[in-house]
Amino acid sequence: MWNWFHKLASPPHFYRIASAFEPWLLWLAIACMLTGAYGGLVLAPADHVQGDGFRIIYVHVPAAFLSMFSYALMAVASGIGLIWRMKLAFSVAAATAPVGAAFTFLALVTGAIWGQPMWGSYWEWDPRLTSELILLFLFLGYIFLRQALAETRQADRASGILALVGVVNLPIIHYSVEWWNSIHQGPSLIKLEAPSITTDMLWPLLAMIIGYQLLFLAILMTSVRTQVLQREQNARWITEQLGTENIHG
Amino acid sequence: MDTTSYSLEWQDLTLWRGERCLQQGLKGKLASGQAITLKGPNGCGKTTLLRTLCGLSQPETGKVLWQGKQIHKIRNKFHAHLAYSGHNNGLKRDLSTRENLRFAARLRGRHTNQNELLNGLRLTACADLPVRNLSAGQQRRASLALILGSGAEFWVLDEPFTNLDRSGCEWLARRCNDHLGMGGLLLTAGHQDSLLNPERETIIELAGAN
Amino acid sequence: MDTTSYSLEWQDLTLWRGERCLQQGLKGKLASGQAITLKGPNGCGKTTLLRTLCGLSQPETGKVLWQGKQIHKIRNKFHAHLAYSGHNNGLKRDLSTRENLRFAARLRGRHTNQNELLNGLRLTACADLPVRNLSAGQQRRASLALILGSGAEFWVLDEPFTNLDRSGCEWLARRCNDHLGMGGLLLTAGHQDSLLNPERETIIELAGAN
Amino acid sequence: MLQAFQLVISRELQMAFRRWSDLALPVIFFMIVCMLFPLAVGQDQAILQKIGPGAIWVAALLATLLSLNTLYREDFDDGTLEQLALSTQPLTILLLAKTVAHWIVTELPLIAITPLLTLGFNLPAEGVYGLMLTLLAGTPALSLLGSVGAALTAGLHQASGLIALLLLPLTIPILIFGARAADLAASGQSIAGPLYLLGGLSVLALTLCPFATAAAVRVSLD
Amino acid sequence: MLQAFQLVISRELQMAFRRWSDLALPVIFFMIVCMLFPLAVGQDQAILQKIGPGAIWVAALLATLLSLNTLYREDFDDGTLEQLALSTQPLTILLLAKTVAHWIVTELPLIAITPLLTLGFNLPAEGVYGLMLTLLAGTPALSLLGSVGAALTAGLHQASGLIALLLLPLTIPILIFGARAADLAASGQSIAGPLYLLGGLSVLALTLCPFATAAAVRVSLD
Ligand code: HEM
Ligand SMILES: Nc1ncnc2c1ncn2[C@@H]1O[C@H](COP(=O)(O)OP(=O)(O)OP(=O)(O)O)[C@@H](O)[C@H]1O
Ligand SMILES: Nc1ncnc2c1ncn2[C@@H]1O[C@H](COP(=O)(O)OP(=O)(O)OP(=O)(O)O)[C@@H](O)[C@H]1O
Ligand SMILES: [Mg+2]
Ligand SMILES: [Mg+2]
Repeated sequence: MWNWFHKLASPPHFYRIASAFEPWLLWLAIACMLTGAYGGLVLAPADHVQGDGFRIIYVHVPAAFLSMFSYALMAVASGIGLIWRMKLAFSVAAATAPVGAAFTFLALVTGAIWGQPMWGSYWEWDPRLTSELILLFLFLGYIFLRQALAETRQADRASGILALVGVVNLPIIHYSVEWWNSIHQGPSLIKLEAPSITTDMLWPLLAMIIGYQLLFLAILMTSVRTQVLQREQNARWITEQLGTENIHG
Repeated sequence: MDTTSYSLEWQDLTLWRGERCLQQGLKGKLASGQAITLKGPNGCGKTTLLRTLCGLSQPETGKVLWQGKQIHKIRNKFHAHLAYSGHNNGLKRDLSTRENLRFAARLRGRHTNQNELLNGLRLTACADLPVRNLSAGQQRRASLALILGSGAEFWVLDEPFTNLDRSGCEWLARRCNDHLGMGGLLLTAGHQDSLLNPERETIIELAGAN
Repeated sequence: MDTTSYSLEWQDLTLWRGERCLQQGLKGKLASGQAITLKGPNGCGKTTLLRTLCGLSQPETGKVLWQGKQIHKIRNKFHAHLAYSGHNNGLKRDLSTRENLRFAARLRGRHTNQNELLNGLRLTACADLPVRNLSAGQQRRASLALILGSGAEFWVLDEPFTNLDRSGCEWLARRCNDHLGMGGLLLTAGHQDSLLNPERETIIELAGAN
Repeated sequence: MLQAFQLVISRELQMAFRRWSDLALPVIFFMIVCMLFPLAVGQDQAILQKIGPGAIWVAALLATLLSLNTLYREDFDDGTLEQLALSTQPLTILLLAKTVAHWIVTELPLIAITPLLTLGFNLPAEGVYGLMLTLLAGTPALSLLGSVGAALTAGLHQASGLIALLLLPLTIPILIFGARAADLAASGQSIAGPLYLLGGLSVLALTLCPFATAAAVRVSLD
Repeated sequence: MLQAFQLVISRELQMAFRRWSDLALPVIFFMIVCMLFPLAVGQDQAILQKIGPGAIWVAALLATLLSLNTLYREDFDDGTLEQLALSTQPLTILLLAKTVAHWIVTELPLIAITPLLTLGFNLPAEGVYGLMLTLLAGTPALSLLGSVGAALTAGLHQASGLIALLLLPLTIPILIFGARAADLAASGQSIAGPLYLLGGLSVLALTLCPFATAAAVRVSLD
């Protein structure tokens, strides 16, 4: 197990695996998202309260879910990097941040657009909305700190510490709806009992979530590979790797 | 100072800054009573090496051993024997020299005779001015006072003769030689001709990158 | 550089810092093709005198004349001929050496050949790094580049040889001698043995206060 | 002289774009401060709407203040302020250029982002427009006054508080007029009067402050 | 170890009293910011009373933030941070001492002056007492979190905005709880619950933040 872990964590090995998996991930993601979109936009019945407006759920919920997932991933990767001094983990963390920020932004925008018909205003200072906004600022703080510290080694460790400190925010976002009486939707999927929406609406949503997740992984692979290339630009395996790629392509 | 003998050893050090490899495969050893002086063109990595040997920077590869143990594993023990003076002087600009010295001594749990030190460094007249008002050379002297009063065995001095006047340089060299004579270790970087005892000093020339 | 001859004269200068009188009744004169080097123990007032002669500090009494006129009355004209490098390097830490040089040159309305200068100072390899990443000696070189590229006739350099390596010192001395040969004026402070042309150099020893 | 002015501006802009964080950070700070009010005050829509323009003006003032801290401090520490003071060009012009660059880099983005922030206070659309106009007319005076304060405290290391103390009393009139006008705009009334006044203050600041700044810099260097 | 702790605290206090402006300035900043609200928002008593506790909490947060800028910056520039990192004493303890000193020098005077400021918002007397309690319970967490942010940005010169960006998201929960509790107090309700929560957050910060700070300082020095 450890052996396997270390092998995966070696940049050349990871680079090769990532290059192989990436196209598959991307196609699968597109397939899932197309299915989900068809199911959600065409097959699913209109909601009896919200009409067709509810269909934005198929963008909003996966994006919101991924925003939190990517922060968690970033923090875990930073932790691994700090404890075991593993450069690849730092690359993963660094690559996650912009993607996570983008999903957070998407969740905020779609939420706000949805809020206008639902609550009559784009924005309310509701705990969940607020904490999602805070999440965006956490991502931004991470990104800005990295860019301010020009030296990669320093940036890795400093931003890693920041990511770990910020992890406290995650449970607050997820449980805010239950802790405070919020106007935002309570959990309907991610809870222990049976989901509380109809299957017609549910399966496209699940497909969308999986599709987003795969898309996220595909983007992550690309940007981790870029990171690895940047960091190891002087290493020998890079020239060899790129050399062979040139021969094949 | 006790009479135990100490040693610092470094192996296979590779020093990087940003995307540039400054030095590769450095190794060396310093023992009680010896001095090493780093020389080399500007930007060859002297400061970086000194900071790495103190444990302030982490080397990309290689290790630094104090008494045979890696320094980041015995940090507090190592620091008890170490006194470092870098390009920045390590003094609070708003406190006077005396106050700075008193704080440093008490942090080490020592009681130094300040007056003798300040006299030797010719700082008595301005010892109660805030450091920000001192001249460049006086600031350097005050930061040397921190080292000389520390009681540490291992002195690491980055270009200690900068800004000092003639008599200041000679005084410092005398103090360094005494320190070596009492079994201290000394690691410096500099461009001047050495004033240290040639029997005890080893000069390491670092090659410039470009 | 034009071939007019220039002169700086100072009379009866009294320099105070806080409650202390550093120097009294200083006078002197510097004309085209000459160099004056200030020497003296740390804290005797060399830096203060240089800053006063540039017009950065006001003397307590006495006056400083450029071409026979008081400098604060003809400030812009005087500054057109002046280049000053102090203990701080005068470079923006976040810009590269090249960008710093370009800005300085354009502020003077000049067009300097940077590459030659950077080559001479051995900065070519790190000319695009932000100044904050340069080593102490490289920063000093970059700040000297500002002076050497300024085209000014009157150079005021406070301890210019600090942090420079051997070859850097020699290169700088050569450039200074060339400058004097072309009718420039040079005012420096320092502790090292002088490398300047002894025929053109006058050494002023300032007495220490304590 | 005009050339020197442009030169300094372009260098400052270059540095700001180099460290694009410099561009973004005052804006982000501004956004965060605006966000703090609703969080601290609670979600009562009527109250939020009422305090909106004032809160946004306060946040703009604070963001300006924060960015002023470093306007001359860094130049002082690295010796470039000395170099400017020894330059052939009039110091007044050079420092004015720095101030103008500061306004472009700090205040303009801040004004541009205002519409987004008004969402959080539920301000009506015509209010947003008026608010932006008052900011546009008033912030130049903030920057110019701020530059005097920054010059006075250039050599002091613990200056952030001091600058605030020096500036806030001076900037209070601007704040009051600005917030009032924005309030008027939000309730649909004409804001021409206060707007002219703000503009007048800015012009006044433009004619006086640069000289004070230059004098203050020379004192800091002595 | 305890001795080193005391030593650092006493040096910091000594420096603060030497430059007494350090002591006074955050307080003055705090006062001025509190004053800005009534000026910007207008004099409607009911509204002022409603926003009072929140506004005071926001001002406290901003004053803390401002003073954090220089917490480690100066030590970094003059090399004393290196000396602390090379000291025989655990860095965690030394930095914790600095943080505690920062709290004493910045937050305590700020809390002490609060009653005066509540006058401007017409807060009832019991509200004042509650407000002070919430500040007392919550500000240690602010200082401790702030110290992490300051350590992360110690080597950066243009950090004021960055520190704000790093810290504000982390400190918002404290602000929310603090302001809510102060609000409850002003309306005469019991604040034991939120008070315990704030205290709990402070204790949590006390156990975790010093380690993060020490790690961050070592990274900054590398
Ligand atoms: C700007 C406004 C909004 C933001 C920032 C936002 C944020 C979020 C977040 C962070 C989640 C994920 C929670 C979790 O996984 O624990 C979420 C889920 C969800 N949101 Fe929103 N939201 C917004 C507006 C809306 C609106 C207007 C609606 C519809 C009335 C809505 C409906 C939902 C639903 C149904 C879920 C899934 C809940 C679950 O299954 O856990 N959101 N939102
Ligand atoms: N981010 C970076 N990218 C590339 N090179 C860098 C970076 N940061 C620092 N350097 C280089 O690393 C070197 C640091 O050298 P160091 O300060 O150790 O030199 P030094 O031998 O002490 O020189 P000096 O005699 O001038 O003090 C410099 O050559 C500098 O240009
Ligand atoms: N406020 C003050 N009160 C008393 N003395 C002061 C004050 N400020 C500065 N001084 C003294 O003024 C002198 C300034 O000297 P200056 O910097 O000109 O010396 P220098 O000749 O350049 O020395 P160095 O060779 O060290 O650079 C110092 O001796 C300093 O102690
Ligand atoms: Mg060096
Ligand atoms: Mg000097």
